[in-house]
Order: sequence, then structure tokens, then C-alpha cells
Amino acid sequence: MKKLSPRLKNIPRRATMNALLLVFILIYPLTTGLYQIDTMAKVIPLMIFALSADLLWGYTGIMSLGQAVPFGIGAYIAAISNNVSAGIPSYMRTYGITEVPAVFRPLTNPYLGTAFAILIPCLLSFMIGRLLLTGKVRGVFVSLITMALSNVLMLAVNNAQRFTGGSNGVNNVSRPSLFGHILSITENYYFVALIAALLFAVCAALTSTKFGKVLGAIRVNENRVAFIGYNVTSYKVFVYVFSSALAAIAGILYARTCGMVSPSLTGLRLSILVIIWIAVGGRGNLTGALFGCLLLNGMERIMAGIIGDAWEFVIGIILLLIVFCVPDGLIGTLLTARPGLKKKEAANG
Amino acid sequence: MAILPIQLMNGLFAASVLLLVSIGMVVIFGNMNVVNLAHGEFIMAGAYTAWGLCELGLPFSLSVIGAFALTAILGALCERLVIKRFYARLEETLLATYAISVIMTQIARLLFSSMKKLVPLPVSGGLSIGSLVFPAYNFVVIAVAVFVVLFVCVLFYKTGLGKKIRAIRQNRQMAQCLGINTAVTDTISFGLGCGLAGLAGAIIAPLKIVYPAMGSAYLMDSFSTVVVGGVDSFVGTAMASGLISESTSVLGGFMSEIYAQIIVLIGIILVLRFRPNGLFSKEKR
Amino acid sequence: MADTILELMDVTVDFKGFLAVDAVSLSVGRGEVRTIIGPNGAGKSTLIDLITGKTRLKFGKIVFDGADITLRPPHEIAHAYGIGRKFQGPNTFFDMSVFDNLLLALRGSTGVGKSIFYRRTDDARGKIDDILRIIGLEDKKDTLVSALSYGEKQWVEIGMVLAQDAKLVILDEPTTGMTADETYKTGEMIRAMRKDRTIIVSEHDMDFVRQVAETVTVMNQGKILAEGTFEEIRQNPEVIRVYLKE
Amino acid sequence: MKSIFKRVAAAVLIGAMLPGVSACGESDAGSADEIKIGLIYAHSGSAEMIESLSEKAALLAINEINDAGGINGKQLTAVSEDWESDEAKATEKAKKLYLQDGVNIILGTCLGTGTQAVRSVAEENGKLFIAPTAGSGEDESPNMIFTGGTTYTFTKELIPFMAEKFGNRVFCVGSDYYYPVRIEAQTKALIDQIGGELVGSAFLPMEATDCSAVITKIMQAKPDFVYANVVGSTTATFYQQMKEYGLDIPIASVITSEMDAITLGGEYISGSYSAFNWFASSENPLSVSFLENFEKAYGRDDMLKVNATITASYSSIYLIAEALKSANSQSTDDLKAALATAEVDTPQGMFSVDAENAYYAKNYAMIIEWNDQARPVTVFASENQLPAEPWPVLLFPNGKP
Repeated sequence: MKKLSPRLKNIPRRATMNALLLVFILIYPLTTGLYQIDTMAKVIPLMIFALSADLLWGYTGIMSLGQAVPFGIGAYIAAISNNVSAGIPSYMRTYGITEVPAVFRPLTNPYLGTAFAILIPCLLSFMIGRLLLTGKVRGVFVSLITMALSNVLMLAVNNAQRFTGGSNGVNNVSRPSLFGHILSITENYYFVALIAALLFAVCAALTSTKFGKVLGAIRVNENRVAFIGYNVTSYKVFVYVFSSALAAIAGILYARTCGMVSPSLTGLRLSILVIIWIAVGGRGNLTGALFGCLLLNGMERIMAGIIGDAWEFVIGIILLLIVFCVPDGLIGTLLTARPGLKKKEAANG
Repeated sequence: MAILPIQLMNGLFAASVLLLVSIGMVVIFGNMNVVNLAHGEFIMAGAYTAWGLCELGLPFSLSVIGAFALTAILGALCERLVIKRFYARLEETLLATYAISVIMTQIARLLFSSMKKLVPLPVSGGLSIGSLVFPAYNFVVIAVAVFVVLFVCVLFYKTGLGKKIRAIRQNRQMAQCLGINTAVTDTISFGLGCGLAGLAGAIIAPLKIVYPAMGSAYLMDSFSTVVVGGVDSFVGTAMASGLISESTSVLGGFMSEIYAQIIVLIGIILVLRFRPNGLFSKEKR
Repeated sequence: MADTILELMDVTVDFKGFLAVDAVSLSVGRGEVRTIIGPNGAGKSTLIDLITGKTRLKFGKIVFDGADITLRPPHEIAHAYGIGRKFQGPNTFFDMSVFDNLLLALRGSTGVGKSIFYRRTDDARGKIDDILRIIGLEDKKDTLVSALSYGEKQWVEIGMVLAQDAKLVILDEPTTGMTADETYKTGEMIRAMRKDRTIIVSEHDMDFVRQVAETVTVMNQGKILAEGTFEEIRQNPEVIRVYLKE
Repeated sequence: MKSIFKRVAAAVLIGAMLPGVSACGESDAGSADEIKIGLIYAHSGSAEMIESLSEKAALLAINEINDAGGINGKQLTAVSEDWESDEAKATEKAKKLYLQDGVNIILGTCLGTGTQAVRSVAEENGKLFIAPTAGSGEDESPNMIFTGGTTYTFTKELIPFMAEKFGNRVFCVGSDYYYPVRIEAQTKALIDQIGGELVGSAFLPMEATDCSAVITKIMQAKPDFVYANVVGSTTATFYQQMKEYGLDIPIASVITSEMDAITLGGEYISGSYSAFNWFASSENPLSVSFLENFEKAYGRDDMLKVNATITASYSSIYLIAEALKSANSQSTDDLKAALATAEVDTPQGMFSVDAENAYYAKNYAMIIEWNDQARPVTVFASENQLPAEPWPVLLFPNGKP
């Protein structure tokens, strides 16, 4: 027992938490009505989104304030693809567009549409990553540049009304269809949950490899990693692109569940929110990101029912409490015994 | 009518506004290395304070000074209660200041029931230069901006307080060893930064509607300006606000405002990428 | 000592007019333990930064094991050419276990793809166990580095350099902050690891230098002042002048 | 000790937050003696100011109807939801009302983005949605009715009026969002028709804080009047800067309303024109009594902000009530049929759905000039109800595309 590291000892505890969460998600639809199921089906993609940001921020220490960029682009491409595969959307018709514009033509195929919705954000992130994550730009500047990028995207999406529906966004997006059958609310819930579970498994596997350790090492001491022979930039770019892919998938599922997309999905607010979810849950252990997202989204809805629009005030207070009292986040604190505790245990044992 | 002189004049006015809203951030971000996401909310607080003081019957100039003082006190309070625990911890500061910004916005909504109120223009009417007419208040804003930069420069480079703040920036431990009370100096400089934001809020209040969420529009702008200017340099920030505003204004004269904004933003991103020390900073390590 | 492994030719580093390293030429033979000493600010650390690619030189050329490594990026110098470096002061991954720190430093599998599909082999485990034995931390291999003492952290770093399986190991003031006892133990470690490696040590502690040194290079104000055995250097009047002046 | 404390704190906080996750899911279809109407209005965000008052107006109407005996003996019950000016929230709230609360008809959202979001939920669930704003064609749906009619109806009256009065060189300014972009296209066609000239047009980013560049363009173009459809806080900045730059060019708008005018003050808005289906200067007795009742219920400050959209929320409740009365059923088809024929007298005049374009209510048009008290003065009011024109022939000669 004495030789086990605190980390290793906590793996069962984390597994328990994940299992609890899984059970909760599986039985939730049995306990409640369609509206709640649909709302939860909207929160689950946000949990995937939280995973993507946790890989980037929690594991690698890159604090992007533009994580909504791949999320939003994925959501938009999926929504437009869904619209144009059914005909010409009404907002295009007002511009006298009578056939699908050439740039959108590949999107009329739903499978290609989904592929593009994942690939284009990845490609963009690859380019941004190559430009940004080279070691020349560090810390807060990465945050500021990504923040500016999400501003640019939001302005552009809002302005390109002819193609994106402008401020009204893209509406009438149907739920995902499998084998020609459009999923019902409950089916969609389980579909989204299944994808989330798979992606969680992928992330968990990825972070438990040596690769995951390198990411942690980069967060702690980027310089040292380079001097033991790792190309830090390519690691960072890989994580950035991978997390963008996750964010894009989250965006696609969100758009299809929600039934619409709007420019605010690309904006700064969502990027900040996801950071907050992770901070509340705890960084760098995936489970914390999931719980943080679930807790805050659930709380927001309950409190909006009780105290109306003042709930944001309460969120502010909670955030302050977290930063003050449990800086490792709720789940993070439950999971990790700090070295101080370890020493005490050693002394006792 | 020649369009360029008008655009340049408008750009100068916009630059003054930008400079005013950014200069507090030079103190807080540049000199204390704190990323203050509540910066916009201090601007909002300043605007509301100025409005309140005007309603009480104070002349506008005194209201502006009052707004500076009150937001400075508010900022110092925030520093004492929250910020001081998180120095040199970027992520915690981001979260804590975001929490502060949310709380401030909500308090403003409760206090002012979200109604938009307008501070009357202290001087109205146009002043003409040659054949061109510009709002008289624009010149007031420009003058205040110049004054504020001079004031802050003198404060930072000619007074003991300024020397202390700069000493702490360069080497906190050494400054402590030299007997500088770093805690008090931190509180004062954070208060100063917030007070400058409040002052900016008071000055722009007559130009627009005052409402609880008004601050968020200025956050990105002031970050960009400060970073392009070289983070801790007042003169650099002044030049950066000039550059950004003039290019937005001049570009906006020839194309859509939206495209002008997008182009300038992309320009800022490139500057951040290739000159992270800013366009105008000389000292590089 | 005819076989040269590292050759610096006329290298110069210019920090905005200040020549931290001024036209230094240096050659280190294969299997040698070279000690670099000199007062603070003499340019020792900068010289090491140069070799490992952290600092870019202005003029000159660096040849390592027959290959020109001038201006190569740090990760390439570390991985492809095999130069390991221990920083001044502990520079580890503090929230990982000692074992993980060594595992990360282990040579090979540094690419993104390779690291994802990396499986720990018995070979690797054996190698890490060997290193743990050398640095004397066998029973602390699962402890977080942040919970170790200062000296132990330094040893973890030395272990990481060993794990890199480097042809050339550069140690930047490895004994800073150590007790006399720990310093001695470190010296023994260095002697133990030199058998198939070339080692460059920059150091202040003269007892330590005496313990490990074969050839000593003395630097002052960015230039090489003298070079020779420890005894030669000790009697060199120039060196005495520089050190006494301090 | 400290870390144990932290873990306890974390556990307590999670415990405190958990009830939030398992949101209680009571779903009741409503008792026999009440009829539910869903209201979706924003209590925060960019639509807050107008929508919180719109909700008050709707509630006022519901109370009046209930006090007068309800509908066929049943009381109207409002189920209010806040969409926080966030489109994704709007879809969620609409789903809640339709799926959980058993509501068949929703009234609300004055912003185009919210309207679109609720509309698609209504279509998906086969329910009804009434938007108290004006539409412009592309967003029509068999599940929804715009009780504000169509924007073109008012633009069509306003542009010739202004052209005749001031001249036919027009400059078009708008915020960069859906509505103003549509209006600009309509304006261009109208000006061409009367032989005028669109001397320039410009769009401002949402929440823009400085309009001087646009004003420079206006100075250059020297139009006879400016057609400005700016929203949010930019409205005040625009009107104020126009005056401060010494531009003595009249401004016309179909967006600027009593609410903006009061916020801005008479100093800057006097002499400008606005058009819509109703203004507080209406002499309709029902309109006068509506404003009196509104003032009694919510105070003078709020009453002075009442504009056409807020009034439309009030009138829409009466239209819905009339349909509920004649259908005597809550099924979507019955209600839709009843809505199509319902006719009711409201502050905005006789209110009915356009038979040809059944997605819009027929409207009157009013043009007003703002006085120095920032209050409207009627300069034109249409005698009869005007048909909805979602696809103006001028722009779409072949009809609906």
C-alpha cells in the first residue's frame, strides 16, 4: 500500500464516479418527460465539448478562449448541410438563390456534410495551431488571440447572411437520422449518449498513454519536454486539432438536437462557459469536466425556475467560492489527495 | 468635400475613446500582470456613477472625478478581497475576475432595473474647423485622453508611487527587501487601474446609453489595444489606439464597417503572433 | 583523446550588443568529463544553452559527432543527436511520479503517433530500474516528485538525463543547494555514468570539481581564460586573479 | 486537515448542486376549467427591455379577459418562460411549454432570432405560435402568425411620404442583422419605382459604439433623408451623433419606437419620422384606455415606453381569446381555422388575419413625427386595414420564390 502513488490509488474512485454518471445518464429518460430528455440530450454534447476543452486546458495547459470556434463551425456546417439536403433554405430563397450554391453542393450529401463538419474545423485548427502554438506565443497571448479569432468568426457569420442566415441563424434542423429513419427524442438521447460515451472512452484511453503523460509534462514544464527530445509544437498542434474534432462533433450533435444554430454559438461566451464548467469540476481528469458541465447546466435551469434571471449572480458567487475554497474543482478535490496528505498517511503507516 | 480629413479627425476621436478605455488595463494587465475580465464592468460602474452624481446635481466635471474616485475604491476593495490571492496565477485570476464581472453586472441590473439612462452631453453643438463640423464634445474627449496619458506618465515616472509600482513589476522580492510595502502598493495600483476605467466610463456615458451589460463591448478592444501597444507602455498604448482607430475609421470610410473591423482584428492577431511584445516596445528581453 | 565528439568553432552570442559568449572555440573528446568553471556571468550557462539549442548563436558553428547541429531546434538536438541536459536547479515534472519522469525521458518514442501507441516493454522497465538504482531512489519510484527533497529532485533530473541515453550529457551546476553529503553522492553518480558517455559539467563547488574533473575549462567574460587539468588550473595566475578579484 | 476540509467542502457543494440535475418533471395537461397560453419573453439580454414590457402587456390583457368572465367559462392561465435573449434557450423553453406544460399556443419573442427558434419547434410539434412582430416573407410558416404584419407594409408608406416631403435621394443605414438587411432591399426597389436614388447604404455592427464613420459617408452622399433601422444601444448613438455633427437631415425609421425615443430624449429625436402599425398618438378609444390601464397597472415610466410591439402582445391575446371562444376547442387545427376568421377590435384597430397570406395579421399603417418631448405626433394613418405583403411584387415579380 505504501508504495502506491496517490494517483494510482484514486483510479478506482474515478471509475466509480464515471460509472455513477453513466448509470445516471442511462436511467434518466425513464424517470422523466420528453422535454427533460430533450434538454439533457442538449447538455450531453456540451459535455463532449467540455471534454475537448479539458484535453486542451486541463491536460496541456493551453487556455483557448476560442474553443467555440470549432464547435460553432461544426454546428453551422451540420445545420446548413441538413437544410440544403432538403432543398433551398428560405433565407437563401429571399436572396433569389434558386439552386444550392457551389460551395455548399458537397453538403447536400448528409454523410459528406458530417465529414466536412468535422474536417473543416480540424483543418482550420491545424493552421491556427501551426501559427500559434510554436512556443513564441505563450500563455495569455494564446488566450487573447483565440478570443480575437472567435470575435472575427462571429462578425463574419453574422454578416454572411446570404449563406448563414445572419443573426437569425439556421433553423429547422432535423434530429439525426439513421438508416433513413429520423430519430425520436428518446432515441436521439441514447444516440447522443452513446457517441459521448465512445468519445469519453477514446479520451480516457488517450490520456492514459505515454502521450497523455507528455501532455501533462508540457503543462508543467514545456521547456524541459523539448530538452528531453519531444517536439512540443507538434504535440500541442495534435491536441489542438484533436480537441477541435471533439468540439466539432459536439457542435454537430448540439445543432441536430437543438434544431437550430445561431451566431452566438461561435462567440466568446460559450468559450468562457466551458472553461468555467471545467474549473468547477476540476481540470485534467475528464470526469471533472463532465460533472462540471452537468452540474452547472442543471443548476442553471433549476435556479432560473426559482429565482428567475438572477441565477447568473449565484453562478458568479459559486465560481468565486470554487476559486477560493476548492481550486482543484469539486471532482478534482474528491479525486486527488495532495502530497501533504500523502506525507501524513506515510507518517501514520 | 475631402473625406480623408474627416476620417482622420473621427479616427482621432475614436482613438481617444479607445485610449481612455484601455489605459486602466495598461496598469492592471501591463504592470500587475493581472488579466482583468471585469475591466468592462468597471467602465460600466463609472458610467453609472457619473450618471448618479449628475442626477444629484453635480456638474459633469465633478461627476467624472467622483466616478474615478468611487470606482478606484471599488477596485481597491476587489483587490483586497479577491485579486491579491491570485497574483501570478493566470487561470485563477481569469475565473475570479469573470466571477466579479458577472456579479457586478447583476448588481447593476438589480439596482437600476436594467433601464437605459442617458447622461446629457455637458457641451453640445458643433465646432467647425474650416468647412468641417465636429461635435464639440469630441474635443473634450480628446483633451481628457491627452490629459490622462500625461497624468499617468507623470505618476509612473516622476513620483515615488510610480517607482514603487515599477519596482514591483521588475522584481517583487527585491522590492519587498527594499522595504516597499508591496501589498499596499498592489492595492493602490489595482485601484488606480479600475479608477481609470471608471473615468473612461464617465467620459463616454454622455455619448451613449448606459446599461448593465455595456462594458463587455470594450473588453476585447482594450485588450487588443494594450497588447498591440506593448502591454506596459502608456505611450505605446496611445500609439496603438491611434493606429487601430485610424485604420478602422479610414478603412470603414471606403468599405463596409464590418469588413473594416474584421481586417483590423486579423491585423491585431498577426501582431500578437509575430510581435508579442507589441509594435511599439523598445525594450526586449 | 584524439576522437573529438563536440567541436565549437568561433561561436558568438550577441544579446543586443552584449557578447555573452565571444568567439569561443572548444573541443571535447569522446568519453571525456569536462568541467567548465568561471565566475557568475562568465557565460557558462549561455554556452550550454547554445549547445542544446535554447539560445541562437550569431556567428560560428557547432559540430557534434560529425554532424553540424548549428541552429537546430532543441527537441531535435536532444532526440536525434543525443545531447542530454540537466538544468540549473531542479527542473522536473513535479506532479508526476519519479517513475513517470524517467519514463518520459527514456530515449525513443518521442513522436506523437509513437507516444500514443507506446507500450512499456520489460526492457524499458529494466532500464528505468537501473537508473533508479544509480540515483538511489528505488524505493521512491512512485512518489510524486513534488514530495521529494531538493537534493532528490536534482537526482531525478540526473536520472532523466541518463534515461535519455545521451552520447553527451551536460550538467548545469548539478550540486546547487545540496548538502556536502549529497554533493559527494552526486559526484559518485557522475563517475558511475561516465563509462560510455561524454560529460560536460558547469560547476562552482571546487571540491566537487576536484572529485570529478579531468579537464577543466575556465571562462571569464564570455571568453575562455584557460584550459588544463585541475592542478594546472589551480596554479594558473590568470585564474587566480579572476577569482580573487571576485 | 485542510485538504480534508476541502474534500468535505467539495462533497457538500456537489450535494447542494445535485438536486439541480434531477429536475423535477411534473407534467400536467391542465385542469378542465383553465386554458393555458404559453408566453416566451426575455427577462435578460438584448431583448430584455422591450420583451419584459411586452409580457406585462400580455398579462394585462389576460387579466382583463379573466375579469370579464374568461372564455366560455374557462379562465386563461399564462405560463411564462424567460428565453434570456438566447436562441438555444428559446427552443428549449418552447419545447418545455409544448411538451411538458401541455400548452397549445405560444405568444412571444419580439426578436427575429427568437421568433425563428420558437417557430421551428412549433412546426416540429404541430402547435401554434403567435409572434407580435412584423415578418418579411422568408420566415412564414403554417404554424405561426405574425400579428405585426409585414415590414414592407410600413416601408411602402414611409418611403414615398418622405420622398415627397424632403426629396428622393435616400441613404440607408442599418444594424447588421436580418431585418435591416431585408428592409434595405425593399427600400432600394421602392426608390427605383418612384424614380429616386439610393445614394448609399451602410451597416453597423451590433452594439456599435461609434457611428462617426457612417455619418461621414452620409455627409459625403448628401441625401435628402436617411432611412435608419438601427437597433439596441446604437440607436441613441446614431441619432445623437447625427445632431452633434450638425447634419440637418431628417431620419426615417420603421424600427425606432416610443421606447428608443424616451430613452434618447426629445433633443435628439425631434423632427425624425417613424412608421409602424400603431403609435401612442393613436386616437382609437381602445388605444387610449389601453394606455390608461397600462399606466394604472405598471406606472407612468413604463407606459411612456409602450410601442407597437408591446401593444401587439396585448392585442394578440385578444385575438387568441376570440379564436379560443369561437373554436371552443384547443386542437391545433380547430384553433388555426378559428384564427383565420377571427376578428377583434383592439387598440390597433380591427385585428384579423390576412385571408391571402394567412401567416400575417392585416395591419394599419401609421407615420408619426417625433416632437421635442420625444412623443409621437400622427402625420398619417391609413383608413383601412392593409394587406400583408411578405413577397412584394416589386422584389418578387413571380410571387413567392
